Amino acid sequence: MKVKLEFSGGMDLLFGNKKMHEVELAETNGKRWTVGRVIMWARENLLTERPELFMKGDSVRPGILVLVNDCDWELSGTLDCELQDGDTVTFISTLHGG
Amino acid sequence: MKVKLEFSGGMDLLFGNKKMHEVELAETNGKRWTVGRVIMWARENLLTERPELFMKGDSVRPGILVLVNDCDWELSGTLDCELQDGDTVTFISTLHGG
Amino acid sequence: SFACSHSLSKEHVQRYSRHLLLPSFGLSAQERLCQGSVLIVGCGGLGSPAALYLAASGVGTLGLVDHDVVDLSNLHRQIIHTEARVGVHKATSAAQACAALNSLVKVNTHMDGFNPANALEIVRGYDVVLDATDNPTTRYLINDACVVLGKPLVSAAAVGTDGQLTVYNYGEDAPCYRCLFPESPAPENCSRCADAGVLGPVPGAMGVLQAVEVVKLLGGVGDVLAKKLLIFDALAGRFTTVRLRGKRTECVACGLCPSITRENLAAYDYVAFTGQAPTDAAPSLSVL
Amino acid sequence: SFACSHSLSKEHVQRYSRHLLLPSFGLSAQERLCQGSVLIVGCGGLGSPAALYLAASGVGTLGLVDHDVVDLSNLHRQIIHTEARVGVHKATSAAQACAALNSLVKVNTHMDGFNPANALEIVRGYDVVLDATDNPTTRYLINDACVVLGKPLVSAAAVGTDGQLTVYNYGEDAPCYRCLFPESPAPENCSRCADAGVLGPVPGAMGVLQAVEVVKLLGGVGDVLAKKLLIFDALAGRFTTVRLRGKRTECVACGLCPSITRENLAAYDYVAFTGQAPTDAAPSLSVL
Ligand SMILES: [Zn+2]
Ligand SMILES: [Zn+2]
Repeated sequence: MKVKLEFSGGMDLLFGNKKMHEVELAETNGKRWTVGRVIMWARENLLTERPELFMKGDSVRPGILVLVNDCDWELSGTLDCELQDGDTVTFISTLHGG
Repeated sequence: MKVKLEFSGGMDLLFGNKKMHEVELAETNGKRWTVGRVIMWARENLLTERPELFMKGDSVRPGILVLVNDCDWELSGTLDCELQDGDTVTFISTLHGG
Repeated sequence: SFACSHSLSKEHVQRYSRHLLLPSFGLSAQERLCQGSVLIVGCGGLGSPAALYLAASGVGTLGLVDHDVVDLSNLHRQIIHTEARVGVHKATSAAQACAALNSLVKVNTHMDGFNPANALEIVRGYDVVLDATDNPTTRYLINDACVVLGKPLVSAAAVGTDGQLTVYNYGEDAPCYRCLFPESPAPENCSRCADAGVLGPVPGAMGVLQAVEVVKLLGGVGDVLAKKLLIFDALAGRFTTVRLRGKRTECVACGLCPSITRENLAAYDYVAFTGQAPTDAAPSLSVL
Repeated sequence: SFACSHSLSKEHVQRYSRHLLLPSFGLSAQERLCQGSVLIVGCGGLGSPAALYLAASGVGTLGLVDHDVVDLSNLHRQIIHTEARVGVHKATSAAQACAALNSLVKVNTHMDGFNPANALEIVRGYDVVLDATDNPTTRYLINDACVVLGKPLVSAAAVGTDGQLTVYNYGEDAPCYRCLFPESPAPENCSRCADAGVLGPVPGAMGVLQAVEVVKLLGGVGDVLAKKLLIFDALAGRFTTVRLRGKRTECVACGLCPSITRENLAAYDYVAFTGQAPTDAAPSLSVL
């Protein structure tokens, strides 16, 4: 399954300075790819800097917005949201400066 | 066949003050729907004001940009571009003010 | 072609003629704008263009909040100030610029910054609030004050080459800041202009867009950017709009059983909640 | 952490510290910006924020072109001017504001407007040109001057509640204004701010975004908005980016056999070509 992982608002600094990652996720004994699993996978496979700024427990740190196909993940089940081939998951660091 | 016709940059003033029109185009003896045919169809069926500001000859007036699925129609054959179900054709009036 | 009875003077009509000519705005929206009031919290990178464009557009009353003075390192993006006003209080400096541009607008300065003790008293006097601050501590406070007093909050932020904008607490179902971020980000998750830098015109773009939203809100025209987040990536030259959740029923500010109220807001410890002082302190420049 | 040998003074370093801290910009981009020059044609709705943000950001030289004086009806959107400067030449008024904001920037005023006789002489002295004018006649002239002299052209426009922005004549394949519009629109197809009205912060947003593109272009960072058109619909609160054609080989300005050249541009009759005088005249206000 192919999905796009996008990092915005400075999150890209933790992921090799790259905003868009197109990744292939292998089927593993019929287990579905949820957003929760993808977060773990991204930490293992894409994260290059300061992992403590990305995750807290089994989710993302407070202040990071997660979007599935440009919609807030609260609208689709947060960690349990099941991904389809071609979906985009976006991680946005909320900005506070002005 | 369903297509979306979008009018922007003030063009909507000629089309009932409506920016987005979702229209159903009937199949007529196997004749394909080109952008050229859609322009004629929009003039007959959607235009409400000052037709002289929309067309010149069998095309749009100079200063109007035409897009097919957010790409300049020059990239897809202008008047002869054949439309598919679900396509969007956008007419943008170029602005000059500042 | 305008009705004979309206509240605009001859000078208003001449000054705002380009708004009056606009079919989608016109006389009645301009009258509403001229009767409306906006509070701008922060006279920095976002507040500079927002204050200038709202003064120019003709809002009735403009409130300007800050606690700091103009510094030379502000001037690469805070275009409402000038070299001659370095060292002057930012609210005073911004008020001078607004008055020079449009003397028809009433400008109030709030010189003590925005804190739990003065928040409700200040916000009460305005129709709309614009968050142009630089730290999460003040952002939570502004949010809560707007929620308990029922004011829409036009919020933007910019760091580096990125910008974000949304309108909180507007209409029936739109979320507040706490609905989106019930738990405060840790200090190390908050990159700030003073540490991370910011490209000057990026807060500029976001601040002007905040003014656009306020003009629509007060004028009663167009679709307000509530339940949506507008994201600007200046390096890519790209804007994206994403769909946000609605109100959270369990939100402590705007939910069904809120624990933050008009009565107890002044006693809430925002610094303890975020773990951060309400400032965006300058870095040491010795390394430069 | 910066190299010891760079061209910035201590005052530059302090003033631009937030740019120097930015990993994607930093010292070398700021040095290029400080050595670069920009010509802004038109000190109105687009030129006001563009000039302020480019002066603030620290471009080396800023050229300001206009031919008109400040009018009260300009002040709802032309935020670089003030009530006290109504009646003053717009280039002079804008230059005063830029100098007050950043005295490190060299500001040139070009007081006679932009016409076929002076176009090449003016454009020759700058690295980038920003089209902030209000009529198609001057827009074709600016385009042709940029093409024959090989200058990138950051072009924006705003009318009503709509805005547009693109960069012409940049890189190998990007089109020029004539590639997109080989035939001039008829006068009745050109709605103008003076007739149609314009919402004040809309040209504001487009002008700040022009400044963003110039900073990227001169600084050598990010993706420049060439071969793309950015469209702003302020009422909907929405930005769209669309893909434009490349250069037209038969373009009379930038094509394979151009008929417009450095030698003959001054003699080209732009008014005959567009059928319009190069002005955006004010409407009669008697109806108001
Ligand atoms: Zn809430
Ligand atoms: Zn060309």
